[in-house]
Amino acid sequence: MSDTTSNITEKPFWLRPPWIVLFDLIKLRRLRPWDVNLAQILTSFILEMKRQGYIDFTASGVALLSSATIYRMKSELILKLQEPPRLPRERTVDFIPPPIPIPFRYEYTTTTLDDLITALEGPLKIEPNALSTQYEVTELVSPPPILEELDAFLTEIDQHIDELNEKIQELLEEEASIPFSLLTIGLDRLDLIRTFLMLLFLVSDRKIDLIQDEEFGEILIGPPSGGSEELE
Amino acid sequence: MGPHREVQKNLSDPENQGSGQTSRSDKEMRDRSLVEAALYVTGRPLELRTLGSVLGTRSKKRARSVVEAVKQSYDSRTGALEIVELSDERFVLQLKPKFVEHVRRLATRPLLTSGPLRTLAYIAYRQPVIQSQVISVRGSHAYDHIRILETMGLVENERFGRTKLLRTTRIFSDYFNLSHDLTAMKRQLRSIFNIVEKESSTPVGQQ
Amino acid sequence: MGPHREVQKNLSDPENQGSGQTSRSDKEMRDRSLVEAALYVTGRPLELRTLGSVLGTRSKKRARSVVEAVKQSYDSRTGALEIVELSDERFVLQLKPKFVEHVRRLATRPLLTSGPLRTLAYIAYRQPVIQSQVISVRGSHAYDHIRILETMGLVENERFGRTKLLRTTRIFSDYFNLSHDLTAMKRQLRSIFNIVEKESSTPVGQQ
Repeated sequence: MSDTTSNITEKPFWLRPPWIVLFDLIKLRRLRPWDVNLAQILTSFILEMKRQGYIDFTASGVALLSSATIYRMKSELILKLQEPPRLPRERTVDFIPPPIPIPFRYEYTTTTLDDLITALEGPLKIEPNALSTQYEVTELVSPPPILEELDAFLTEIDQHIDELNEKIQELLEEEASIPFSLLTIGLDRLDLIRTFLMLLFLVSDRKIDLIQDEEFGEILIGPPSGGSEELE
Repeated sequence: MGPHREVQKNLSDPENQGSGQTSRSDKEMRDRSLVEAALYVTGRPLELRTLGSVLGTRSKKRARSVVEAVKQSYDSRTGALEIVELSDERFVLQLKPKFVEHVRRLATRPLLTSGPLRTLAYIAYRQPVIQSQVISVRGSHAYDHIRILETMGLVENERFGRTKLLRTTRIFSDYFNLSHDLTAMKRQLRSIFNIVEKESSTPVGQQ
Repeated sequence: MGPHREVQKNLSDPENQGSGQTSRSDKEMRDRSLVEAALYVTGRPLELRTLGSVLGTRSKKRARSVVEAVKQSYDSRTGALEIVELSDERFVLQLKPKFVEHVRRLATRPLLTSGPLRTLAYIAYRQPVIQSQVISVRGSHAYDHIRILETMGLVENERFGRTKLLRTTRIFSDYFNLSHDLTAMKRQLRSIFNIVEKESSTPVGQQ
């Protein structure tokens, strides 16, 4: 707000901070999406427009596009499994016992030269293949980075989803429903988000159902409800 | 690994040298050597029964008398090694802890520095404990510590959702002659920590 | 709580117990214990220079006189352990060969689990080998393996541009009784490997 008065009056209000972030399309791609609090910016954008007494649909459209882009950037980062910035770390304070002095005990180890030779067999068998693939890979034109990232994520996520599903089905044998919080004890923020994303996959595969009675209330995980519609 | 071949002398049997000894005491010396050999080779606490099996006896009393003789001979030497009797009649041969620091860098098997030792102490004290809790108390270095502790077989993990539940192993219990029962062990640990804390007023180096 | 008490007790300096001894012989006893500790902890042949470094001396002569005193005390005990001098002035503490058979069955711990052992075997066979080659043959777990192998002193690295060149150490050679000379060692490995390869037609399980 320290711009000169003449400038302020000429420019529409949204070309000033904090709204400018949605309108500088060149910078948009370069910003850290975690730094943008979309809800707050959009709410104040609407309020400001109302206050000034007119609606500019072009500006609203651009704001919509930019918000969508930022959301997309956030989900891409999560897909790439990039850690969102941590909240200032609260280092848990707990009693840390003094280190225990461990005596050393020599142990006669049983590995012989024969074992070493036997162990050689596997690597040597794989070697020709492993080395030639490596060279093939480096000679190939690499796919666009986003595809690689998605591929890596998707191959891995299938496995994680299966594991999660197995665990849930096991728990559902004993309980009618499981609170989401039970699945996430001790998880950090990123793992929590990942777990939630995986639950959404499971819902869309109709492996489970999610129930949330009140806004911000506990999410319950239950078996898929027979003929019910897909969750919204 | 086989024994290294000696380049010079001394391959002759030492037991044949003391010609004045009776055959009974020859047997006794041999028994002691067998027990010493068993303790050396295993590097873990052995029960009297196991020691007896090496001696070819089922008598725990006889096994005890032999291992106690070996222990005494170690005590009287004031060398770097000691034989310690643990509860439930188990015996172990080990380096006296005060020498560990001096030779740590030579050991082929990784020895724990005080950072991992603290993490270990914390896990032991709070177990079963979620890995993320250990990390938030001990800092992100603790990931490395946990990996080392697992490699050494002192700590084991169990998947718990996407994180890990950590606990100490029987190997850990054996090192300190702690109970294999979790509740009893934690009680024992508490009193050990009190002793250690009182005795070492100066803090040991940080991780 | 037996062992821990024991540990506490032993933290007091045993050298102060023999009140009749002069301080010179206290130092001598301590030196002997340090050498004994070094030999015990490594379980492999140590050079006089290494023993000297534990004693804080560069004098090979002094190191020799201490280790020979320890050797003598072992010889006079007629126990299961012995200190043997190997060629090129190296000393090793080991189980006397005649006892190995009696207690071999009690030893159960391998030097390494199968994953790291395969990585070690591969490095030994192809050394000096670029780390990235080891990774592409053994998979990304091999980063951990290499770290363990380096910590154990079985493998060492040298920077080679942006990657690392890996090779086995003398500790490795000593453990498997292989030549210290790289070319000779690889010849040894190759010939043993070829023999085994011919004899066993069935493949061994995967990692």
